[in-house]
Amino acid sequence: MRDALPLVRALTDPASVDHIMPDDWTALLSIARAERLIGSLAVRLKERDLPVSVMEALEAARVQAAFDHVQARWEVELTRRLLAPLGIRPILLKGSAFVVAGLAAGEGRMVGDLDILLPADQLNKAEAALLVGGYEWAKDDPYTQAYYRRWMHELPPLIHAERGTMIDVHHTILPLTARPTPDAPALVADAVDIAPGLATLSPADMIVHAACHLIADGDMAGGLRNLWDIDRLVRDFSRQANFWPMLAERSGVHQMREPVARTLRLTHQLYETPVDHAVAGHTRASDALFVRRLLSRDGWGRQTNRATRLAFYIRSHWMRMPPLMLARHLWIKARS
Amino acid sequence: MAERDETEQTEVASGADEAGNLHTSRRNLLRLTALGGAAIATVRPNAGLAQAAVSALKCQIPIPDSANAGKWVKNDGTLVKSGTANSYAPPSNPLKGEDVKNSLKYGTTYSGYSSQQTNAYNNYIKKLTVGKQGYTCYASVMTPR
Amino acid sequence: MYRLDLRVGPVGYRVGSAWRRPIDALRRLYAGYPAPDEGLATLTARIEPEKPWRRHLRPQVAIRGDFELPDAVPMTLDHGLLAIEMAMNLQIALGERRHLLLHAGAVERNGRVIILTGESGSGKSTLSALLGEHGWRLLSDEFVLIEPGTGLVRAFPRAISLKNAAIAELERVVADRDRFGPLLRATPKGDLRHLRPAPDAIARMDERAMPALVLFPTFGHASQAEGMGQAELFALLTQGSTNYAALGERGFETMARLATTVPGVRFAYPDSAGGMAIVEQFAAELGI
Amino acid sequence: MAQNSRYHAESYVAHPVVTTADMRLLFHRASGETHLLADPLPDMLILLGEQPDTIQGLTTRLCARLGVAQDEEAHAVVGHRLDELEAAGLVWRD
Repeated sequence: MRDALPLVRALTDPASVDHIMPDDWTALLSIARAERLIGSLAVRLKERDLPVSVMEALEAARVQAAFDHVQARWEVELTRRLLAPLGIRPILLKGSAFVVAGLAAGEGRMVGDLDILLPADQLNKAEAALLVGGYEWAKDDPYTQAYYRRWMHELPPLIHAERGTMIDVHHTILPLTARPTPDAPALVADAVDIAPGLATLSPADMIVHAACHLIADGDMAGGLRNLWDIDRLVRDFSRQANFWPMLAERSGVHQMREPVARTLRLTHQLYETPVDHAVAGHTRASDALFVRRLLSRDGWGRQTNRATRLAFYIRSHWMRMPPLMLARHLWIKARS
Repeated sequence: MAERDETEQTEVASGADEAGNLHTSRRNLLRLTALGGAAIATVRPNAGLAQAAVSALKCQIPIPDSANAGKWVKNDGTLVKSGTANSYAPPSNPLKGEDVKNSLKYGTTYSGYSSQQTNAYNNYIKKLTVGKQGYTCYASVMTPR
Repeated sequence: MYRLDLRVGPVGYRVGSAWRRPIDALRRLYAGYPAPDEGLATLTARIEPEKPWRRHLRPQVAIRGDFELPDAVPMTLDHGLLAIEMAMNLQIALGERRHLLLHAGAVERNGRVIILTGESGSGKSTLSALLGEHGWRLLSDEFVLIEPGTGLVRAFPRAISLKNAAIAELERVVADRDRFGPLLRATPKGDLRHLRPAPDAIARMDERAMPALVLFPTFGHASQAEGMGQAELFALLTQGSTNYAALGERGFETMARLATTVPGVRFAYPDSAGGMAIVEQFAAELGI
Repeated sequence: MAQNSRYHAESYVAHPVVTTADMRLLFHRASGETHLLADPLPDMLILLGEQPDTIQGLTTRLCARLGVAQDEEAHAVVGHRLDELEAAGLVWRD
């Protein structure tokens, strides 16, 4: 197995696994685990007739996903209990949002840390409540604290002393140093209530954020999982009236037109997601580089294409901060 | 599963005297003295256990090695007969690899020991060579990752 | 990559190594073990150079696989067999979700199981290994698997890792020299030698059995054995499990059933012979 | 432990519970955590599960249920035990 394409095929078209050789199953399971998509694969293959040992491996993934979801919901509930008395309504982001809102993108998905978005003027109140509520700074050295508060789109990460769980409190969805500047007040204004004291971004903003997280804010590590989120979200939301015009408009409002277009082309190419080509735009030569980066996994579950990955790593830093600051940041990190 | 009646209630006594001391035991539940012990314990996932299953990942360095058990450590790390002037008794348990790395890198002292003892122990560790007990742990925690 | 597929209890492994020697040593150590069912391994353990240039230049062996620990300490190539074995342990310690997993040893006789729990270093592995050479079938020296639906114990007869003094003890009682792996000196765990479980333990690895007793052995002068309450046994067993919480309600039901139907007993033992004698005493009382 | 705020708890039968000689083993589905409860905590959870209450109200109902006289000491103990239940996530205040 040369790359992660068989995993993409199995997710997109479950019937494609019906005549897989035993050895390819072993590789497929390793790749799915490495890409943190084993839970989603277990959901997609639930009805297929599979070898017993594969069924058992996927059942184990379902047990893990169920546990992850209980943890995610409980973290959200405990955060709600801390912030609700202050009149703060956290807007859930990424995995926690998909799970608590019951979206297809949440099914079988592993959920890591809790990410929430708050209006900028509520940040200090929330920070105080979290610190009183048993959270501590993951890194409390002066450089990190000052760096996050000055340049980043979120508070420094907080870890609960007893539970060991982490929460990231965002006030916008891209570092302040990045060139595009998403409209944070618009994100908050359009947020949708999903339960008393809890909200998520609007459907269009959710996709803009997912595209932003995948293309504009990282080195594409875990990209196949983020792209799968987008496939599930687009298939869910595109059934709503005027979804595509709304997505086009919000991409403009948040200066995210290009990343959203790129993401739609990639998910269409890999997961065959039905997309509006006016919004997705024409295929670019550079799309193939993104696809190569996304599929950089061999049959042993190891990362491959070192040069491509290095290029995306440098690109991710360069996007987040201007070159001079990048040099200073790397110099300080190297010495600490 | 052990039987479980629907609405559990602290058992109601049947016999007379039994009712007597059961009443006092229930009375005690609401005495301030009862607050000496917590009435709830929560099972926390034992994160460290996966580590213990492959405990070598958290290695440790015995000082001195078992062949020199009982010997004390001088400032420069050499081993001497126990009780020798200006030498120190060895640590009671092996030092954890992580603690050694922090002490050598950031100069932290080993908890429960003075900075002179810490210095003597570190000089002993730096003299370890391949094949000596603790060398592999020392080498692995010091290799930059 | 050099490769070996094999099955240990319910786990079908694919084991990979960037170097030939460790895989050859593993093949010798696990001689006689079955291949994964239907030739289909579902769990991958592997060892690789920490950095590409560290393959031949003072090789640093990294412990990798489907499940990994971020700060795993790299090892030297002469400890390659230990590194591979630890990579295999890590996959079940971090990945097992079908069975409730206890970090404990277990032996079986007449269809009934005695579980020996305790922190590493409490002698549970050595005691389990010795019992496995004295009339008991060794189920595992390190990982006890409990089936949620039935409460039965499944065997995971991995190669036993004997440390320091335990090496000589087992060398005295095990006649078949082929069952021993190479002596590995000055590993992070001290001197270490692997021992393949007895042929009977491998042949009957799929035979499940009912738990009858949970023992908490510790080194020390032989004192009066001490029973424990069900709640305390439950709490100690959850602390001794790597996946109790992850199994959710099924984990709770399985553990509560074990803790309320099987007695738990603490006892101290001065030496292996003393330890085995005490276990035989308990077995006699339970009619095993 | 605010005197006038009302404490809430899920209905007690919603939790799988196993009774042992000395404690009750309670699996809390919402958190996935397992708690070992000594008396009178199960009784307090049963009462709050039936109806949310203040510390004062709960103390009155608990003393009646246990058949013991209500006094200031009982009130203080109930308040303290509620703190323990709240820290464990089994009760919360509105």
